[in-house]
Amino acid sequence: MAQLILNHLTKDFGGGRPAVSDVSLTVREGGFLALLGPSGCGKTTVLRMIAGFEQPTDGSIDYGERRLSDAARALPPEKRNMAMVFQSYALWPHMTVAENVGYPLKVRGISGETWRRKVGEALALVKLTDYAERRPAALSGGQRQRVALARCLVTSPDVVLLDEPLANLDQHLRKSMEETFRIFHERSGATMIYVTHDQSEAMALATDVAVMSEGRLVQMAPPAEIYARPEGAVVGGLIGRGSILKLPVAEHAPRALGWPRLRDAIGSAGDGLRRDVLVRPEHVRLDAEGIPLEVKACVYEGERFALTLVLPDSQALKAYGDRAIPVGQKANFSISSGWRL
Amino acid sequence: MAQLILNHLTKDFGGGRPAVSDVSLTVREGGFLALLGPSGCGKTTVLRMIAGFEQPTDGSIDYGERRLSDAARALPPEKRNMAMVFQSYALWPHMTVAENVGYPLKVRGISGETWRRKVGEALALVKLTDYAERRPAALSGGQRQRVALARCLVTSPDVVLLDEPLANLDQHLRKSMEETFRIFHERSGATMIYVTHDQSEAMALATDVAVMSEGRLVQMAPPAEIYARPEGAVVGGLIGRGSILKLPVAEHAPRALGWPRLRDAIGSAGDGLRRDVLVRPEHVRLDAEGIPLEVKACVYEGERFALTLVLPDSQALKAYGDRAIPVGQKANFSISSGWRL
Amino acid sequence: ESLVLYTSQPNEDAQATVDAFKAANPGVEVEWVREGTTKLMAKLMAEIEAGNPVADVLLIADTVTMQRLKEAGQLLAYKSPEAASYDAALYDADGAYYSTKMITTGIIYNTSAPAKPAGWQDLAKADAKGLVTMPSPLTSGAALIHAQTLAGIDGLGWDYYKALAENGATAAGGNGGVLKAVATGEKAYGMIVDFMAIREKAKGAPVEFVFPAEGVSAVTEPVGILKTAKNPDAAKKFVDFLISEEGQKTAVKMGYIPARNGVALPEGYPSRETIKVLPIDAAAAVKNSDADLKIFSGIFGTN
Amino acid sequence: MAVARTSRVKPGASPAGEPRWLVPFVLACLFLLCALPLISLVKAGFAGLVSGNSIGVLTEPATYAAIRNTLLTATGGMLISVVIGALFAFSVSLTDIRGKLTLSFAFMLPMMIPPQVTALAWVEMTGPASPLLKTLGIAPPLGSPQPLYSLFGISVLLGVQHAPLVFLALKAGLAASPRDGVEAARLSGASPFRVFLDIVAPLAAPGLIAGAAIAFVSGVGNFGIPAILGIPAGISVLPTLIYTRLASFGSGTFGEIALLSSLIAAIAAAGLILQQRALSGRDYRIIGLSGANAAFSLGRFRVAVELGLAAILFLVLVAPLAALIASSLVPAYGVPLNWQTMSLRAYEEILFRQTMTLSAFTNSLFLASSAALGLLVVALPAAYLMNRRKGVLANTLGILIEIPYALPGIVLAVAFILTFAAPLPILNVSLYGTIWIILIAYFSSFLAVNLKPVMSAFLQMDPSLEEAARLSGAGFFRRMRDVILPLVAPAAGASIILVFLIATNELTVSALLWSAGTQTLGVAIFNLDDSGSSDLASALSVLVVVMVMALMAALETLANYLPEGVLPWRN
Ligand SMILES: Nc1ncnc2c1ncn2[C@@H]1O[C@H](COP(=O)(O)OP(=O)(O)OP(=O)(O)O)[C@@H](O)[C@H]1O
Ligand SMILES: Nc1ncnc2c1ncn2[C@@H]1O[C@H](COP(=O)(O)OP(=O)(O)OP(=O)(O)O)[C@@H](O)[C@H]1O
Ligand SMILES: [Mg+2]
Ligand SMILES: [Mg+2]
Repeated sequence: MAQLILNHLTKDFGGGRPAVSDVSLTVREGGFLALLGPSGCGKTTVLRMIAGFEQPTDGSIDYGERRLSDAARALPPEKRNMAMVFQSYALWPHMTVAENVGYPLKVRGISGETWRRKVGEALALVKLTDYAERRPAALSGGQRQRVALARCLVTSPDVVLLDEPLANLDQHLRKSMEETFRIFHERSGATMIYVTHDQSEAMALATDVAVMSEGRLVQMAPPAEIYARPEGAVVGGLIGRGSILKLPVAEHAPRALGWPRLRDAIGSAGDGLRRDVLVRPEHVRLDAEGIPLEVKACVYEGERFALTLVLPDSQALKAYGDRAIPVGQKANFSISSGWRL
Repeated sequence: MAQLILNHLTKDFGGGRPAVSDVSLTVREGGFLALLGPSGCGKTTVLRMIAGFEQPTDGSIDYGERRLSDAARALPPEKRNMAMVFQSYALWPHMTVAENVGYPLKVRGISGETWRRKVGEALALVKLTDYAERRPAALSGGQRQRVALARCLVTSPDVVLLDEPLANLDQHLRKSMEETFRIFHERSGATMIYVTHDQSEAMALATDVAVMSEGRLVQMAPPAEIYARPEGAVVGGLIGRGSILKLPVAEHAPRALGWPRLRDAIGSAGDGLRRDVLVRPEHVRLDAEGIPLEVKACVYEGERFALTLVLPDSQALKAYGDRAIPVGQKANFSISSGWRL
Repeated sequence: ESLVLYTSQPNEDAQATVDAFKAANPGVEVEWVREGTTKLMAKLMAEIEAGNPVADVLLIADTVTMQRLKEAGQLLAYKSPEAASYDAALYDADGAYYSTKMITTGIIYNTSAPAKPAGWQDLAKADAKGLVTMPSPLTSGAALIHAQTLAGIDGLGWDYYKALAENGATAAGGNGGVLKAVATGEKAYGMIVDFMAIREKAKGAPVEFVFPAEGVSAVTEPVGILKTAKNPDAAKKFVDFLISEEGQKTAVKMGYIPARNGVALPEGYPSRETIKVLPIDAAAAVKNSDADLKIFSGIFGTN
Repeated sequence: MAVARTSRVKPGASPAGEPRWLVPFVLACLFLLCALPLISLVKAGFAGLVSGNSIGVLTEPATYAAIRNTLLTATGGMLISVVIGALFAFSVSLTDIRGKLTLSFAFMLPMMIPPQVTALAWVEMTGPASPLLKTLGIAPPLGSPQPLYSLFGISVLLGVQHAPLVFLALKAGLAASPRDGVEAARLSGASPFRVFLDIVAPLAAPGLIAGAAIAFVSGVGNFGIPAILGIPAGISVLPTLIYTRLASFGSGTFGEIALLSSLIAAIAAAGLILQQRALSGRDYRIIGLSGANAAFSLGRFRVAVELGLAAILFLVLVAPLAALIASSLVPAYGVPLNWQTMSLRAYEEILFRQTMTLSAFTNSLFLASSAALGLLVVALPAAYLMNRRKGVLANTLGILIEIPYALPGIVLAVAFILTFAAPLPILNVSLYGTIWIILIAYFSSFLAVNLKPVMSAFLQMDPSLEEAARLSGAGFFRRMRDVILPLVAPAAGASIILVFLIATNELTVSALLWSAGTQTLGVAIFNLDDSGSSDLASALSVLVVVMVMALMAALETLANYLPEGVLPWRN
């Protein structure tokens, strides 16, 4: 086990803006990094460079003392002892489910009883024991994804790369797979890099969260920190479901803003420089003492209602409610905290 | 516009259990049906039968007065005026993004300026205007999915079939796509059938939710009803993140259970027949008046902490907390409501 | 002892020749390769170019090619004791090659043809318009000699070929092609080597063969030894055998006109005296062959 | 190492996935098989140029006529091959016609019937002696001009002869057409025909273009058909022109054939550059899973299509085969077939008297199967490499591979004699005169045939399938065997069958390279026919067709034990 170091990593496919540019980060020994970012920001490309399928146009990748890739040379993927779940699954159509899953073992010379046992375990993990003899073409989308998952976890890789491994699974399977990852991570000590769009997944599993945007690394920090103290509008907008308000806040004001300051800022006229302030919906509360805001939309989400409120200067603010509030009605809300980006 | 009627629909691929069995449901005129269910339960197969790619082995599909499919005959897909987002995207690798999106228009004989305008609009909707001339192979996963989406919405189909259309998109894009669906649905009045694993999505958009399990239809109801009054353990377990507790409740007790009844049931010894009771985590509150429960796990989720509590008889109960509670510590909780399944 | 023979004889004949030779000379192994003269020469020339010719003995259709090889210095001079029984015209004075048989070119016609030709000129007549075919000199060595022979005869000459061309005659690939065309009725008349037509008629094909009144051209299927032969002794034995009385009788058995004086003709041929063989000068023929080919091409198109 | 550098500069290139020896290995093979003989030819040609005045051949009008005719017939033949081959491939792999297995099986056989037989059968069928036309009373008079003796006739025959090449190249590619892509198009409202035009055909384009290219190149280099149909009509093409130059062997001959051969090479190369243009800039990779076949239902057209296919099969297979059988049963040309004239004498002679029959069968079987299987060892790595390292080098290699196939067999054979007649250096043994030189020449000649289908299969493969195998730790050989080979198996199967069929009947290359004991079937048949034993030649041809059918039938019975998709006549 060792650190995985990306050093000024850049990849240019040759059309306009580079897909990845100048990404430097270090995944601690046995760390669990969640990689977040909007669609097309370069996450898959970073994973593919770590796996060795793409050669960086600049920068380098090291694993501990060992140089994995730079613009001149690259260790071939088969020598890296990594495993990956592909966004497109990449199952082999000519092999059965069991053969797909067992292939990395077979390559490592494991066969017979051990092979059967390990494949059986991996399939049990993803709840596909009954499907061992099927071909991928006769599986549902989620089943294919689980086969890819089982194939990834069947060996003991040093680094595990997961590209949206749970996108096609329902919530419950997802939770149980998360649990699987957690256990696998603890047991194997492998470095894991996890690309996902589901933040609660990322927050729950990761030791660190890295956020990318347009090919660049914007922030990297432990989950709680990145949620509580995001840097800049990109991260603030991406992590959680907050609203970014443009409010006149003084420059020397603290970054964490309480209700008095926020109330003043919202109430004040349009004078002074306006700054981005992030307000999380869970911090917006129905409060008799608050200011009256109009409800513009109210959407049922099962557990609760997602409200869209309108500030006096017509900026939108998201909030949650336990019950439906008719659209157009006003109610008093307060904001317990905000974060200056 | 007309009703879409599935009548005892069955599909058997010939290996063991049928993929879909005896599904009967009616989607109201211009309705928006969300189809939920665990991986491999037959959702995609139902969509494929509606689109006309698979012929039912039994039962029939009608659209208004018109018979679309039964075991003997089937109207070919190109005559159905439907559109679909495939779970696997099904983009054509030899066409550019614009050509992919514009193909349904081209087939309908639309070309020239109108074609360009409509394709441009569809691409703007999914925020891919800059990628019009790329080929699918040079797109990221999420971008591919958005192309599939744009292609689906570019014409005015009678029925729109969406198979996990947002699985690879980040939260924000997802929200904006949901908005797109809502607008499209309102404007076109098309019947929409939406397969998803994301319940909040389903709840927010659908006029009806249907839950499938192992090829069968388990319940169909409007979102609020299915969330509040699920039938049976499958639906209860699938919709929302509730815990299903086995509690000794009297048969004649109301289905909605309040805190006093629940406290008694939790407190009582193991006598009497135990029944499934669904408890939603948002109904579990830190409450000085409550009963002390040990915290078994506490996972950060950004917005809040997901807690796993242990009942005295060691059943697990999920709850949310605003702050972390150290694992192993006890705290007083009350349950504001439960639902007998 | 062993011997490598390159020959353009038909398969069955080549086999029979080799068998007869082996019977007469036990202990000599013969490997033989059979190809059309053109291919055989291409092979041989490439071998020579690469510096490793394989053949010892060459038994090919026409003297002209032999003469060309002789002039290129590729042939071994060998004076065979059997030469005494031959016309001087039938072997090279230096002993570079010896004729082994006479293959004449005459006229073949389909039995359902409108007329029965008796001479070359009949093929240029109106009732044969579009019905005549002949082998192309570009494909067949015998055909080149034939053309050169007729071209050198007063009253025929290249004008005769021009008349044929105007009459719609075609020049098909080899003798085999002519036989097919006439036997299947695609054409009514053709120029062809004697033995092929006579043999085919014997098998029942609806064809007749005529020795034209003006005379026939002849190739003599000469045999020669390559200078680079690895087994000159066996090669000499082979040459001696072919032109010996016994060897000539073998040729007769196969249906050829023997070259040696005093050997009887095979079944189906008129008596030797009635066949008028038109003369040809081999050395001149070699010198003029390129020019003649061009003339022929000029008359019959580019092929 | 120039290779590695070009690939690194190219954006989007992935780190080299192949072992270090692969590039040298492929380059060495290609040098030995493709470049070396050509170099020998050019060397000899140069000497010829210096000594004779062969340069004059370039200014002769005959040469220009031949170039024009070559282009016309090769293009015409290609078009006809593409139409017929594509019709069969599409009907058999994508529609619900009946008897697919039989149709595909039968459609491969025309390649086995020597072109001269097909030509002759057609000439007979339409000529004055046609039993059919005679019965109908509409037989043309004796000596009527044959419509097949024309550029058109040559094109038609070339087209028929090479249609199976297009069929096989295309069918392998169609096997990979993605089901969901077709479905998405139908749901877009496209009729099956529209789907075919817009989705299936473009995705099958690599196969189709490969098939067209191979048909074009085959047409450029074909000697047999223009020799039979062109010479009587005074139409010459480059291969027949070369042949006639060989006939008048002189000091300048090597110079002339080298010059004419380079004209052929240039035409073939031009065709191939066109092909590369057509393929470049397109991406045919199937994303994600594919493989399920799309079936179009023909409805009421089904019977019409079935009848059409049967009619084509009758023309290209049944009629020539019947003619072949008929002429093997009568003693000579022109003898009508009836109970009196019919005899099995020819078969008796071939089977029990001619000693060369057995050795010709063994030789040809050995040569054809070794070439078919052995070539994969070269073709697979070469296709792999050329697909990974797209660019100028790959394109150049592609053309180099194609040239030996385009050259007339006789030129290639001469080139091989020039190269190998002298004993090999160091080893001091001579390959010349052994069967091995024929085998190497076959390798050289048929590499292009073998490579084409495999290349187009690689073009369609989703690269992540190989990537997943690499990440599993599979080295080059391992993933070749476990992942890549099974995925290209249908194409590889088509390649093997193609080469086998062509090599079994091969004539002109072996004609110059054989020697005692190494006679091949093609040579045996040709020599029998050439020396007037048409009955024996026909009998032997019939036996060859029967043998091949028996072999294919044997494979068919083993189908369940073979990897899926390798038998090209199966779906
Ligand atoms: N072609 C096929 N042949 C045999 N079985 C199939 C085939 N396609 C699907 N199945 C099986 O039918 C069942 C239902 O598949 P379907 O694709 O409808 O599931 P799904 O509900 O869409 O699941 P997911 O959410 O994972 O996509 C699965 O168990 C699957 O394995
Ligand atoms: N082969 C390629 N050629 C050119 N551009 C490419 C190629 N592959 C990806 N790109 C572009 O590079 C950018 C980054 O792509 P990447 O696949 O890394 O995104 P991603 O972050 O994984 O997105 P998603 O969440 O949608 O999967 C995208 O804009 C994409 O269009
Ligand atoms: Mg991605
Ligand atoms: Mg599905």
